[in-house]
Amino acid sequence: MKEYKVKNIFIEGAIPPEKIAQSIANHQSKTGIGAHDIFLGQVRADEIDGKKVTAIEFSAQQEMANAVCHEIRETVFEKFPVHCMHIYHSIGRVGVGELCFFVFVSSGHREGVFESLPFLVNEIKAKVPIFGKEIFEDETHQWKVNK
Amino acid sequence: MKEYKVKNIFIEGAIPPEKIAQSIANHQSKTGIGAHDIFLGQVRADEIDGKKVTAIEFSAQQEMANAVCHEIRETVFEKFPVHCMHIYHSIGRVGVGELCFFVFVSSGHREGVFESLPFLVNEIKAKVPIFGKEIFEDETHQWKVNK
Amino acid sequence: MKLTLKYHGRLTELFGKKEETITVTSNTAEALKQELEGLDIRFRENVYQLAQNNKIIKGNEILTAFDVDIFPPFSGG
Amino acid sequence: MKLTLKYHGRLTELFGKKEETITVTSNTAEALKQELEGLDIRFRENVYQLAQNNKIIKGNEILTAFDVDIFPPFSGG
Repeated sequence: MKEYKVKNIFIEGAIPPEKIAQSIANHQSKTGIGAHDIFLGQVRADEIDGKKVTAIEFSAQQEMANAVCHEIRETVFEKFPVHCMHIYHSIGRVGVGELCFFVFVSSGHREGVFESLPFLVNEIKAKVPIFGKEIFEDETHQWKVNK
Repeated sequence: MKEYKVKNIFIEGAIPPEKIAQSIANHQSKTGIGAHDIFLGQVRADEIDGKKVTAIEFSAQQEMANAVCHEIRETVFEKFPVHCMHIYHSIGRVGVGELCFFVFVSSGHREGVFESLPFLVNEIKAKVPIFGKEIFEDETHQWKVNK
Repeated sequence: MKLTLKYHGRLTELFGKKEETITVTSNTAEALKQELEGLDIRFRENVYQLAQNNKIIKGNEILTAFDVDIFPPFSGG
Repeated sequence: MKLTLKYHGRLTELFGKKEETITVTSNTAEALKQELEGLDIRFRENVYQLAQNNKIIKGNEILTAFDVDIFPPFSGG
């Protein structure tokens, strides 16, 4: 099902696992789908100069982020045999061990999802104006840098 | 967390989306994980000679299937930087639109999951003695053949 | 030697049974395949694999178990 | 031309504000970068990108908007 309206990818705070279950369940009526692939980003307790990350606080240029995701989505629909695609990202504070990023693709067969999902995730990381601030135990912080 | 005991991969009937949510939630205490990747197989309503598939009935040599999955799991832990790995497959009847296969890997970073998950799924499809019988609307059937 | 053949998937339909015990002279995987194919055309006309003790066996691997699984192509996932 | 610079992520800390309106003479993306780097050392010492109307702009793309986003490297996901 291609959808052409610009969607809001942002969710306030952590993404609850129940949202993922609900999203999966929503696909049961799409009986051409044989394979789903879900990528989840989880906040790591990285240790930097002896201090542990306890949360990441995300900010974004949300309007542009949604517009860029819309374009990336269209590119993926053109390049890969994907039936469905969903992108969600946290805004605000997400604690260690919680989920901040949820990308979901569905296709008739597994090749379609294995090719499209890494492309989609990498495109989002590279092109979407989202900024993470890593908060340490003592409430000091540093700005996250993607590898 | 590597685990060396042979686990039972089989679940009677369809895999409920809530099981996937629960499995995700169980990883919140593993704070070295930054990336999860989940593959799900869903039963398609394929049309064959004008008849629609309504369910797949899975049988298996379960003891061997579990042993082979154990070996595959060890190979993946050796080859890829994976923290956690979970494999579940339905046994018995699974209706169209329902989930029959659930493979879950977790790693520090996304490269670890994007490389390991397709390998893991392909190994399971190729080496695990599971057999699907496609049931049509009129209760006739044909034996499933993997592409 | 008495051997119990355990059929799986579509082979249970093809042979109309889940298992049968037969007497064979072979002592390797490949010899058993040849012997079975001499006994029954269905072995010649269908793709199958043998396993014992939860491991696929082929070529000159020695038969050591009393049960041998006969598998059609796998179709899980 | 009056232009409102909108800072994001760590640039809001570096500049101590979320936005500021300045008067510039540039009419392309690259010219604006040069102009900003002449005005303030922080533009010379930090990696940033410009965007207008929700699109990254660079080189001789013409400035048409009243607001320009100034982005540090993205770190979502």
